[in-house]
Parts: sequence; structure tokens; C-alpha cells
Amino acid sequence: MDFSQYILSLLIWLPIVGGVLLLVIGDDRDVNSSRSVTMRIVALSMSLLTFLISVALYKWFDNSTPAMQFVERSSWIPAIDVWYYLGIDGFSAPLILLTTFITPLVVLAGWDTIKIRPAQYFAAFLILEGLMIGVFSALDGILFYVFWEAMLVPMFLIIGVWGGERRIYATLKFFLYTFLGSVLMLVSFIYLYGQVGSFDLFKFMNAPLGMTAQKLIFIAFLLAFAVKVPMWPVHTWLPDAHVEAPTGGSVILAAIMLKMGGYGFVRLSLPIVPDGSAYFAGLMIALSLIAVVYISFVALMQKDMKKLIAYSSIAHMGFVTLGFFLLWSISSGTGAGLGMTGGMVQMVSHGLISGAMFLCVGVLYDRMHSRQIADYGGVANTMPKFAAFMVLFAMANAGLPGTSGFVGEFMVIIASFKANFWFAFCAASILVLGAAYTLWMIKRVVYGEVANKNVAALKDLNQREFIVLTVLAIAVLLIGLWPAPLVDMMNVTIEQLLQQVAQSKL
Amino acid sequence: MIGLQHYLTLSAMLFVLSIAGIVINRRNLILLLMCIELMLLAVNFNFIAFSRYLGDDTGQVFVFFILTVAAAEAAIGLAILVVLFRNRRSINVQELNTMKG
Amino acid sequence: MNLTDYISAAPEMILLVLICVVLIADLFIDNEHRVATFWLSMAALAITGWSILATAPIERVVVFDGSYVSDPLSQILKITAVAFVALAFLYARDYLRANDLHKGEYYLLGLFGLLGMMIMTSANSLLTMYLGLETLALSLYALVAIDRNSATAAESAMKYFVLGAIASGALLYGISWIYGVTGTLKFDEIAAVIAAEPDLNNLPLWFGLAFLIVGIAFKFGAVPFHMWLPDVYQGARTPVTLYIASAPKLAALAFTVRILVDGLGGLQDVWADMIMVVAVLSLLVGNVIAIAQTNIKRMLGYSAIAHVGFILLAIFCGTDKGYAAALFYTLTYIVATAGAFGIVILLSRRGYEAESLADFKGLNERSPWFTLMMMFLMLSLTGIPPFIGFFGKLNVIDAVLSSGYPGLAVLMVVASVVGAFYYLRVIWYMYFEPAEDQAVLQASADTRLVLSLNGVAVLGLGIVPGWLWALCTQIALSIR
Amino acid sequence: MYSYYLIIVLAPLAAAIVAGLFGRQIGRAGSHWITILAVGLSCAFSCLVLRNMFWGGAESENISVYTWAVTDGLNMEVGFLVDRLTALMMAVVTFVSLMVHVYTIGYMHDDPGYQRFFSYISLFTFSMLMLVMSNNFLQLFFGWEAVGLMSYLLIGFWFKRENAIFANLKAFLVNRLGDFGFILGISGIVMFTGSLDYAEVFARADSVAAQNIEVFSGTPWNAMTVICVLLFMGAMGKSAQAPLHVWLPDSMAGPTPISALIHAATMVTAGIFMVARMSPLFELSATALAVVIVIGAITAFFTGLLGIVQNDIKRVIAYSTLSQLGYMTVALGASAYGAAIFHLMTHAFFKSLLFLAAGSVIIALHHEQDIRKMGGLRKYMPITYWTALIGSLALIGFPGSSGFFSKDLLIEAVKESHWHGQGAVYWIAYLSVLLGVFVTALYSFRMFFLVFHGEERTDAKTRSHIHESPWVVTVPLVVLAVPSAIIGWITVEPILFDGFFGDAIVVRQGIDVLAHLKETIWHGSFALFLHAVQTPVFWLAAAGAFTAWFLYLKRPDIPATIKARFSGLYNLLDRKYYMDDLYIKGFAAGGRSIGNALWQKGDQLVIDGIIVNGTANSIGKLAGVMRQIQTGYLYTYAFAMIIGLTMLLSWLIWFR
Repeated sequence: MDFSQYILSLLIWLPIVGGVLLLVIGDDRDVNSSRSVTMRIVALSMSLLTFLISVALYKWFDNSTPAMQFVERSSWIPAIDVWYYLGIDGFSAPLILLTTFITPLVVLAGWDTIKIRPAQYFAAFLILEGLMIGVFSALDGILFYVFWEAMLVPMFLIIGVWGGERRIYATLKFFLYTFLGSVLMLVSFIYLYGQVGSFDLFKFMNAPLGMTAQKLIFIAFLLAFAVKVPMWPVHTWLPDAHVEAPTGGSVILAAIMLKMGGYGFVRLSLPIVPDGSAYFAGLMIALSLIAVVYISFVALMQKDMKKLIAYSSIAHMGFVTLGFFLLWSISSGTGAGLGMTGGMVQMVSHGLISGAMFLCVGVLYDRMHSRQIADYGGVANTMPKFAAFMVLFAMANAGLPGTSGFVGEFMVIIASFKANFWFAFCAASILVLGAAYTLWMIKRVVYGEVANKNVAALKDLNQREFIVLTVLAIAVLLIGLWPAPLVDMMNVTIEQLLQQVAQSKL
Repeated sequence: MIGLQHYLTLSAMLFVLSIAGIVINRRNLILLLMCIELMLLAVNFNFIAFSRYLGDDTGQVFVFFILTVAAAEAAIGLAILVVLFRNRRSINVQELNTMKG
Repeated sequence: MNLTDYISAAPEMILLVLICVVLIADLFIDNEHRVATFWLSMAALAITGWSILATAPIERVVVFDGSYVSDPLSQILKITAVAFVALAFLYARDYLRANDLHKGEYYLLGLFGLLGMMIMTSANSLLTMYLGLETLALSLYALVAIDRNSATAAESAMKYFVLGAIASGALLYGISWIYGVTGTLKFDEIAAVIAAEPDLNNLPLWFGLAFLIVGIAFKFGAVPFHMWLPDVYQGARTPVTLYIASAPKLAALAFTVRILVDGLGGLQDVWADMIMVVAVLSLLVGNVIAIAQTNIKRMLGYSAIAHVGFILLAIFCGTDKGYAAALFYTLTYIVATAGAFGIVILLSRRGYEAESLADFKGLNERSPWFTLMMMFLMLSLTGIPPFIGFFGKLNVIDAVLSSGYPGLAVLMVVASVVGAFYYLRVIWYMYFEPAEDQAVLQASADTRLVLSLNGVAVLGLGIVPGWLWALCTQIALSIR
Repeated sequence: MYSYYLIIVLAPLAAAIVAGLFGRQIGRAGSHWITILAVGLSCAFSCLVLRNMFWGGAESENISVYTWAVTDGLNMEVGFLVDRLTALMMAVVTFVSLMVHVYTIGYMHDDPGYQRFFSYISLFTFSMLMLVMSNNFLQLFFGWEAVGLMSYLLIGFWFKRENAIFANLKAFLVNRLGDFGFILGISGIVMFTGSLDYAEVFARADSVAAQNIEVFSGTPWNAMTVICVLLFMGAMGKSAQAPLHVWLPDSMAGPTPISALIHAATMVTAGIFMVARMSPLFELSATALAVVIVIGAITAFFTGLLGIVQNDIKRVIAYSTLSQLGYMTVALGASAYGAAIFHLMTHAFFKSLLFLAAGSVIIALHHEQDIRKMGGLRKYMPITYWTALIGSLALIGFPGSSGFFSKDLLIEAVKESHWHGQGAVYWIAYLSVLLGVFVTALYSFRMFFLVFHGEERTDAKTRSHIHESPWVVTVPLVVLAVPSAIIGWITVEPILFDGFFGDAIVVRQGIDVLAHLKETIWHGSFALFLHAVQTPVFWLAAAGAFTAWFLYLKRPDIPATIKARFSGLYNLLDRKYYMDDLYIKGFAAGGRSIGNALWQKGDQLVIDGIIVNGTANSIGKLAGVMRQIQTGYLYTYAFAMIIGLTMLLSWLIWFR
């Protein structure tokens, strides 16, 4: 059989099976018992194996066609014409790669820092990985929704079991917030099913829809995706969830889960309800810009490192939605596609950078069990290696050229200038504000005299942490210095989407 | 001449009466059981009136079934009452509220 | 009267005979060997189940002079009812033994109740329906009061009894009116009469209909006729609650479909609105009040009310899709709820009822596996994919939307988000809180096995829901 | 030449990486050798390139190295445009950088971060080369931000010092303010030309100038003006033009070699270079040029004044740098790009010389920087003394020094520029550059005298072991002193009047002031030298120097009385026109309070408090209320059923 034909299923189910396997292996109180060690090794090897398979996926991925690739299609629920229908294009592929890239790092990051029930911890992450890949590759409404919702459960447990003090409030808030957002998406799926008699996303895309229907469906989708992205004003679950989640949880949350929202917009909102999207584009742009400016100011004042990074995530994700919804305000020529590419690149790069930032905070937290900026100061004196990484990622977060953080923002700002000077004006303010909140934190945490004896006692990065951060740093710099491979993956897909959106359904 | 509607009215009155009895009575459970019997009798009244009016016997057959079931019901009701009394030493309706909310 | 009559009604008759056998046998079994009664009852159930399958008709057969029907709907409901009664017995056994309740009554009353349910599912006339209803109801009253030393059990039994009597009184009163207007008690004749003489479709008939709906709503436990339900769920011993919470829901479904669709299908525009009001109220009241509960049995009671809202909304659509959805939802719902009560039973031991939510704290430390199962069940009840509960909701929403009520659909999903909170709270207690007591769970192997199967089932069914959905659709089409 | 360019750029990068990552392994000597060799290599090649351009008459080259990304028809590349402007910059950058590398060996001798420092400055060299050699806006912005980053890291090199890490944050943020405009300008260029490549953009410049953009709806502005002003914002940030100049003086918290390399010779002149590079665009917008010249003039004069009241040796030089940058900007505004670049070059030499000299003094005095605590160092450190003298003379434009040629001709150019007779703009520009000369001379020699002449105010302990700095320090001084002294003689003619820049710099017909000067006053450098005494520049400089001598050597008591007499004015200068207060108390604090308001009021109170948790709590309360209905009394239950029944019945009666 041709292995590439089932690669998506493999990517989805391998980690899930791995997770179940971990649950079976289980663990015992002491983290060094052979049982625990084998468990960890299985976890790591599973995630690495998945990553290798995804590398093969990248190798076989064809940049030149906008069509779906690696398609798998078999009937699932014939009664309501639901299919087990997988396939990826230029939107899914980068995000899948991101997922498989981040997960092993997360496993490594939690290697011996997780003391209670590590088996369940790693299992949750592996299962989560599978489900997330499922979301990115599902082409059937119900399949998509199944993965989309099922994803909440492991995250709910991860935050709730291994989280901080207010973890229960945070995790319930996270679950209910996102659940409320997505149920309306389900309703509109079923409505569309009523229209076309199938849950096939492509049938949805070709379904003729009236303006009212489009508006309502768009709002339903908006709720689902805006909560995930998250866009202002439905963002308040994010800071709590991020702060309370364990490091790995924050990383996955910021690096991948937030991308679901952006992915949803390009995969569902834009193609299925183009006119509705056009109608609300202004609103979307406004919300995105509010996210950029308002949230950046909020981030400036955070006293908790994780909260600060969480808020900066919201601000950066603002660029994604901004880039996606610019196309109607750009009359002609270059711009629309640029904005969209920018949005996509921004998603990937933010995945890497925010993940890295959270890992950095995690490194500190593991040592001092505090996330408060005030408890730190002069870390560079005791942890020079760490400081170097932290500064690098901070610079990337501030969108420094040469790091991945710059690429997306640059494209989106150019595109938004084309749309309207003031869009670009607000968007570009991230140059100043982003630098302000990130570097101010760096100043207070990394630089300066050794603040207290805890800081003086800090040990520098160990091998494991060093590897994790190095890998991320390389990725960040690579995309920053040569984004072409990434961009080429999505170009044709984006062109096709633009044509698709251009023609009204009315 | 007494017509169908009079019978129906009467049975309706009985029915309402029995329900009123259940709702208003707040002291004795026995009274409740009686009201239930009354309710069933009201129904029987209805059935007979209709069956007579329609000239169809099914209704009257139904009445016999109802009487039988009523007997069984009374038996179970009293049995439960006894159990309740064994545990509570009271059959006061107003004390019957350990479970609420 | 001919042979087909008896063949079609064979399962009920066989069951009746077997019950008598068990009843007599039980007299000669002393307390130490009471478990024999259990196995006898199981055997009885097995035989009944076999006979149901054996006599399963290809198409709808109406017998006993049109007062009794045997069709795919009755078959599926009967076989499922048998299965769940068996499940209840199994879960109950250890508990009863541990709490000195291991008498024959539980099984006998359970079997009688099953008989009542089977009669209800096959009833084709109001009279038959009434008899089946009372057989079930009386057994349930007795079951609730089975623990003679429990005041709360007696109290809830009394409440159940009185309110049930009122409900059946109202039902009878309604029946009398239907009878008075149409001059018959048989569903197909009633339908024919209404179809034939449109001028009959007027207030007196509706008057009777309203009373019937009271009866139906009570059986389901729909707002505002739900008041008995939380108290009974809480007051009755857990195995009894398990019994009440699972199989009778099927009977109630049959009850509703037979009367409202088979009989009064012509009045759909009238009853639909009433059902809708009741359903929406149940949805809201059930979900909201459940949040405030601290007793898990009571909480599951209110959640039952909320789920009934879904079932009734499916019926309200009045389309084949709707009936199929209702059937599917009921089946999947009782799978999950039976499992949940099974876990509650598993947690309780001699002289100790694991009734309060707090008893679930830190369960993950005590038994990761059953914690996982409980999580599956809770998620299924919440309606999170890929668990089967999600597909139940999916179908109901689909039915409601396709009958053109988007508002209701939105209401349903929002209500289920509210509902999500109290199911999540169980998960939260199990996983996030430290354990308060460390006692190990004691349960016999077969119980553990079946309970695990039950938990896995909600996932497995969710992964392959196709066949069940197809089956339900097919049955719905056989309803006319 | 392509391989040469690659080596020029990559050698410092490679060295930086090695020294940075493996500094511990290769040791101190290893890291300074590898970086010096690398920079020396690229310096040699740069000089080679310059030579080919100068005498070999090599053509300018426009090479694409690799495609960064292509999307939506926008081609983003990394490439080199090496023409004479670039070649000159490359030579200057690498030369000064090399000097600073050598100097650093001595200056940072006993610093624990030795390897890190070398890695940083090599990396800076790489970034600066990327900036000047770029052939497109993307790479320009990359280099632009990269040098900003290096400046950030180097100012904060001693990250334990509070003032250092404050200064580097301030520097980065103020630069970002400029870049904010810069990136908008680039976006504008893409919007109107659809390209990032210099050549294409310049080719389409005219069409851009023909279009309008409505920033405020209803008021169409010329697109080119908007773009150029936005681009110039970037230059203002990098080249520290008022009002974005505030970061430069604070940046002196960094080690002195940095001040010499980054904050005098190279990075701060990037803005000047950029504007010159963009001359084809700026030439098309008179308004933009007006903005440039006015900003430049203000910077040139007013920041110069601040130099007079400073007492930190490095800050004095820093303010002089600001004012010199102002001069260059004014030249740009006067379309005398050549003059600007020429002054940039000479300034690079003598200003880095001055800084290094100051550094040498600072080492000698064990990191004492207050000129009030110096004096009479002349006899202790002759080499430093003489080189510093050369530097100062060049700075004030003493006839014959390199500064003389550049500054004198710059002022001439302004005088003769197309702004001549155009009222305010002209007079602001001309007067400020003219008076600036006096100011410059005043503060330069104030510092010079206070440091090297007069009574020795150093305390006995330090005085006991003041001695000339080691050769690694003095050699660069000497090497830099040479060009500071003489470079003007040889280069002035080709650079300013023989159209050395060729097509690298475009000047609109009719306003080419340099061409005009060539016809009117230019008769060779020697003639200019002789002619010097007749110019006001000379006399103003002399007057300034004399005043300095009089006030600080002859009558040291006077300054105090002046300070007392004009205390208001003094405070104004001492507080730097209250600009810092504006930034820190105004913008920074304002931003923080906005942040607090949005966070606590907006996020926590309204969205989270009222909407989110509010809903949740209200549902909880609702549940609490509704469960009261379930009283537990049988008759209530029955009553509820009756209610339900009546509800159904009444519905039947009323609504059917």
C-alpha cells in the first residue's frame, strides 16, 4: 500500500494510541522508577515519531496545487451523510507541522518537572496532539466539530489537574467560554446540512445562501473562532487559562489552540459565507485593531510574566484576523493576498515565539515557583545562557527583523496601509508598544543587579531545557531569515481562496 | 330531563373537588388517599355517562378495570402509609418535607 | 381470537409465567442463597428477551381485536427495556446484599414493572395503555419504598404515589373525554374517526387531550409535572433510582408516541404547542436547578428533567426525523444515565451511601479506570463529542431545525452549555480535588466488567453511531 | 566582486557567532583575534571595492543574494547594491570598526564580558554592512533594526548598572518610535510602487509624486511627501534628530568604544545615509525637504547649546554628535547630499577619535567621567592630548582639518541652497548652522581645556598613577588622527565636485547647490584653505574657542556667576529643555496609566467582572431562587401540577 495515502490518519491516531498506551503503562509515585522512565520514553518517542511522519508529509506536500492533498474519504454515518474525510492544503499543512513540532518540545519540557501522575499528563498531551491535527485536517463538518470539541477535554484536565492556585476557576472558564462559542457553530453546521444534505465542507462552500443566513452563520462562526483566537472582547479566558495552566499547557494553548480560531476563519467563515464576511469585515478589522492597541496597553501593566505573554499573544493574534479580513478594503493589486499570507505566517511564528516565551517562564517557574516579575531581577547574572535565549525570544516577540515575529507583522502592516492609512497606523503601533511591554519585562527580570537571594541561587539551563530552547531559537531565526519555504506552501491556496471569496453567493 | 351535560358537570365538580382536597388538605395523609378515590370515582361517573350516551359498553368495562386498579392502588398506598408511619410516627403532610430544593 | 394473537403477545405471557415461577421459587430460597433469585430473574429476562426476538414481526401486527399491537417500535423498546432491567439487577445485586435488602422483592417488582412497560409499548388502545401504566406505576411505588427502615424512602414513595395517582386520575379523565367524543378507545379507530369527521376536532377533544398530556408529562417528569422526580431519585435506594431512571423512560416514550402519534396524530397542531411549552420549561428548569444541587442523585434527577426536554422537543417536531431523534436520544440517554448510577452504586458500600457530590472528590486517586468511565458518562450527558450523547443532541437539533425552529435550536444548545457546568463539576471533583476517603472500591468482577463496558459503550457508540441512527430512522418510518 | 561582497558581510558575522557561542572555548585572545581578523578582512576588501570605484572606475552593481519570500506578486529579496555611496560607507564603517576593535582590547581589558563584547561589535559591523549594502527596503529595515538591537545590547552591556539598562530600553523605544514611521513609509512605497527594490521604486518615483493620498479624508496630500516624511521619521529616530534625540546622550552609559563606533561614527549616521540613498524620492517633494532642513537646523543649534552645560566628558561629545548630525541633516534638506555624506565621513573619523581619546582619559582616571574632576592631563598623556587636539580642531572646522572642508562647504551649500530667499526656512537653517559653529567651538574647547589644561582637579590618589594608555589604545588614536587631519584635502574635490557619487545620488535640476558652488566659489582645496579667513565660519569658530579659553582657563570664576545670573536659562539647558521629562513623565507614565485603566476598568471590571462572571453568578443565583419552588410539600407539588393543567387548558381556551 502507499503509505502517503494514510499519512493523515497516521498523524491523527498515532499520538492518540500513544496516549492510551501511556494510560495503560501508568506510573508510580517515584519519578525514577523504571515504569515512569519507560513511560516517559514512550511519550517522547511517540511524539518524535509523529514529528518524523509530519516531515515526510512536508516532503510529499505539493506547493503547486491548491487542491486538497493526502485525501482520505470513507463513509462514517451514512444516515446523515457524514464522512471520515481528511485532506490538507496550504492552510492546514503549516499548522500541522507546527503542532507536531511543538508537542515533542512540550513533552521534553515536562520531562521531570511533572511530579503528580506524569503518565496521565503526557497521555493528555499526546491525545490532544492527535485531536488538534484532526481539526486541521478534517474536511467534514461533523468530523471537524468532533475534533474541535473533544480537544477541550484534555486541555480542561491539563489545566485543572496540573495548574496553579486558581486553576479550577480558570479551566472551567476556559471550557465553558469555548463551549458556548462552538455550540452555535454546530447549529449553523446543521443548518447548512439542512441546505445541502451533507456535512461535506466543500458542499457547504458551494451552497447558495441568502444574505440574512450568511450574516447569522457568520456571527455563529465568529463566536466560535473569536473565542479561540481570542479576539477582543471575548479574550478574558485566555490570561486566566495561561496563567494557571502548567508550562506545557500554556505552550500548547498559545502555540496551537489559538491558531484554531484563525484556521477556522480561513477554512470556514471566508469560503462558506463570503458575503457575510464582507459585511462584517469592517467590524473584524476594528476588533483586531482594538486587540492590537488596547491589549498592548493592558500587557504593559501586567505584573505576572505569564499574564503579560498571554496578553501579548492576544495582541499578536490581532494581526492574524486583521490580515484575513483586509481583502475587502483593498481595491486592487498587491495587498489582499499579502495580508492573508501575513496572517498565516504570523500564526506559525506566534506559535513558535509564544511557545518559547512560555517555556522560558516555565524554566524560571520550575526554579523559583513564582511568575511575579517583582520576584525577579538580574537573572542574567546567574543564568547567562537562559538570559540569552530569553532576550532573543523577547526580541522576536517585539517583531525584530530576522526573527519570525517580523515576517507576518511586516506583511500585514504593508497590506493594511494599502487598505487604509489608519489601519496601518494602529497596526504599526505594535512596533513601539510590543517592544515596550516585552523589553520592559526583560529589563525588570533579566537585567539589573541580582534582586534577591533566590535569584542568586538560580541554576542555569540544564541540558534538556537548553536543547528545547535551542531548537525553538533555530526555528524562529530560520523562518525570520528565510520564510520562503513557509510562504510557498500557502501561496497557491491563498490565491484560490481569494478567487473563491471574490465571487458572491447572492 | 337530566342530560349528558349535567352528568359531565357533576363529575367535573367531583374531580375538581378531589383535587382541591389534595391541594388544600395539609394535615392528614388518609384524606389524600380518600381524595384520590374520589377522583377516580369522578372519572367513572364520566365514563358511565358517556357510555350510556354513546350506547357503547366499552366505557362501562373500563369502569370495572378502574375499580380494580383503584383497589390495588389503595392497598399500596396504605402499605406505604404504614411504612411511613413506622419510620416517622406521624402521617402529617406538613412533616413530609425532608427532601426539597 | 387466533394463534397469531397469542404469538404476538407471547413475550408478555412468557414473562408473566416466569415471574410467577420466580415468585414461588423465591419463597423456598433462604437469605444466604438469595442470589439464586437474582440468577432466576436473569434467566427469566434472558428467556423473555429471546422470545421477543423470536416473535419479532416483519411489519405491524394488530391483535386482540385491535387493542394490542406488535411492531418494530415495540420490539426495540421491549428488548432494550429487558436489557436495562437486567443491567439494573446486576448493578443492584452487590448493593442489596451489602445493605441487607437482598430480598426477592426487588427482582420481582422489577420484573412486574418490566411487564407493565412491555404492555405499554404494545398497547393499541387506551385501556391497554392504562393497564400497562398502572402495572408499572404500582411496581415502582412499591420499589421506592422497598427499604422499610428508611424514612426518606417512605417519604419519597408517598410523594410518588400521591402525585402518580393524581396523574393517572387526570389521564383517566382525559381518556374519558376522548372516549366520549370519539366513542372508541382504540388508537387506530380514534385516528380514523378524527380523520373522518373534522368537525370533531374541537374543544371537547382538546380538553381531553390536555389531560392526557398531563399524564404523559408526569410519566416523563416534565416541568411543571416534574416535582416528584428529584425527591424520588434522591429518596429511593440507588438501585431503585437506577431502575426508575433507565427503562421506564422507554415506556414513557412508547406511551407518548402511541397516544399522540398513533391515536391523536390528527391533532398534532394542537398538542405540538403544549409539548413545546412543557419541553422548553423542562430544558430551562432542569438545567438551572441542577446547578444548585449537592446530592448527585438529585442532580442527575434534574438533569433527567433537562434531557426529557430534549426528547419532548424531538417529538414536538412531529416528523419522522423527530421521532427517530427522540428514540435515538432516549436510548443513548439511558445508557449514560444507567452507567452513572452504576458508578454511584459502585462507590457506596455497607452503611455508606456515596450520594453527595463531595464523595467523588479525588476518585482519580482511588480508581483511575472508573474515574475515566465516569468522565465518559458525564461527557456523554453533556453532549461532548465523540461521546454518543453528542449525536443524540445533534439529531434532535437537526430535527428541530429542519422543522424550521432555529430559535429553539439555539435555546437548546445554550441550555446545554449551562448544563455543562454541573457535569463538569463532577469531573472537577474526581480529578482536581484531593481524595477525602481512601477506601478501595469493592465490586464483583462481573459488575466491574459490565460497568466498564457501559462506560466504554458511550464512547464506542459515539465512534460508530451510524447503525443505531439508521435503525431509529427505520423504526420511525414504521410509526404512522 | 560578488564573492568579495559576501566575504565583507559574512566574515564579521561568522566571527561574531564564533566569539559569541564559543567564547569560553577560544578564550579572550582567541575571540579578539578572530573578530579583528574578520573585520580587518572586510575592511581590506571594502577599501579594495572603494578603490575600484574611485580609480578603477568600476560600475555600481545590483545583485540579488537570495529570495526572502515571494507572495501576492510582491518580491522580497536580500541583495546588494554596491555603488560609490555604498562603497564609501562600507570603507568608513569597516575602518572605524577595525580601529574600535583594536582599541577595545585595551579598553575592555579587565572586563568579564570580554568575548561577548567582541562578538557584539562584530555582529554590529555585520548589521551595519547589511544596512548600507542593501538594495531593497526589506533588507534596509532589517539592517536598520539589527543595528538598533546591537545598540540596545551594547548600551546595556553592563547590565548590572541601572542607568545602562534604563538607557538601552529608552534608546530602543525611541528608535522604535522612528521605525514606526519608517515602516509606514515603506508600506507607502509598496502601496504606490508595488515593489521593495530600490531600482524599481526609483524608476516609478515620478508616478508616485503624481498621486495623492488622503490621510485625513477630504485633504489629499502628495503621496511622495507623506512617504518621505514617514521615512524621515525613521531617520530622526536613528540619527537622533529633535525631538527623537533624547536617547543618544543617555546611550553614553555604554562602554566608550561603543559610543565611538555606534553613537558617533556609524549607526547614528544611518539616517543620513538613508536619506541620501533615497534622494531620488526626497528630491520630488519640496515639503519633505523643508521638514528635513528645519528639523536638522533645530537639532544642530539647540542640542549644541546643551553641550555647553554638560560635565560628563562623554555627554559633551554626545551632544556635539547630535549637533553635527543636525548639520548633516540640514545639508540633506538643502539637497547637498554630497556635502552631508562628506561631513558624515570626516565626522566619523574625528568624532570617533574624540570618543576614543575621551575613553583613553577615562581609563587613565579609572572610569572617572566628570570633567570637573580632571584638568592638566596634558603632561601625563601626550599622545591622547595631541590626538584629542586634532579631533577638536577638526570638529570646530579649523582651517585645513578635515572638518574644515566638510563643515565650511556644508555651510556654504546651505547659504547658496535653493532655499535662498525663501524666508523662514532659509534663515532658520542658515543662522542655526552659522551660530552652531560658535557653539561647537565653545563646548569643544571648554571640554578640551578643562580636561587637558588648567589646574589638576584630580585627587592625589588617582593622580599618583595616571599614565599614557597602552599601545592598543593609542595606536587607533593615531591612526584615526591622520585622516581626521588630512582626509579633507584629498577627498573634498572628488566627492563634492567631481560627481563622485554619480547616479547614486539624484538631485533635481536647478536646485543642485553643489554644482552651483562648483561654478561660483570652488577653486580647489588650497584656495578654499586660503579663503578660509574671509569666511564668518572661521571667525565664529575662533571666537568660540577664545571664549572657552577666556571662561575656563583665564577667568574660571565667570561661569559660576553666569550660572547664577541666568539660572533660569541654565536650568532650561541643564534639564535639556525638559525633553526627558516630557518623555518619561509624559509618554511613559501616560502609557502606563492608560494600560492600568484599560486593564482594571476595561478588562477586569466590565468584561470579566460584569459580563462574564456576572452572567455565571446570576445563573447561580437564579438556580438558588428556583430551587425554592421545590418546597418538599406534597400539596405544593400537586398545586404545581394543577397550575400546569390550568395553563394548558387556558392556552386551549384563549389561543385556539
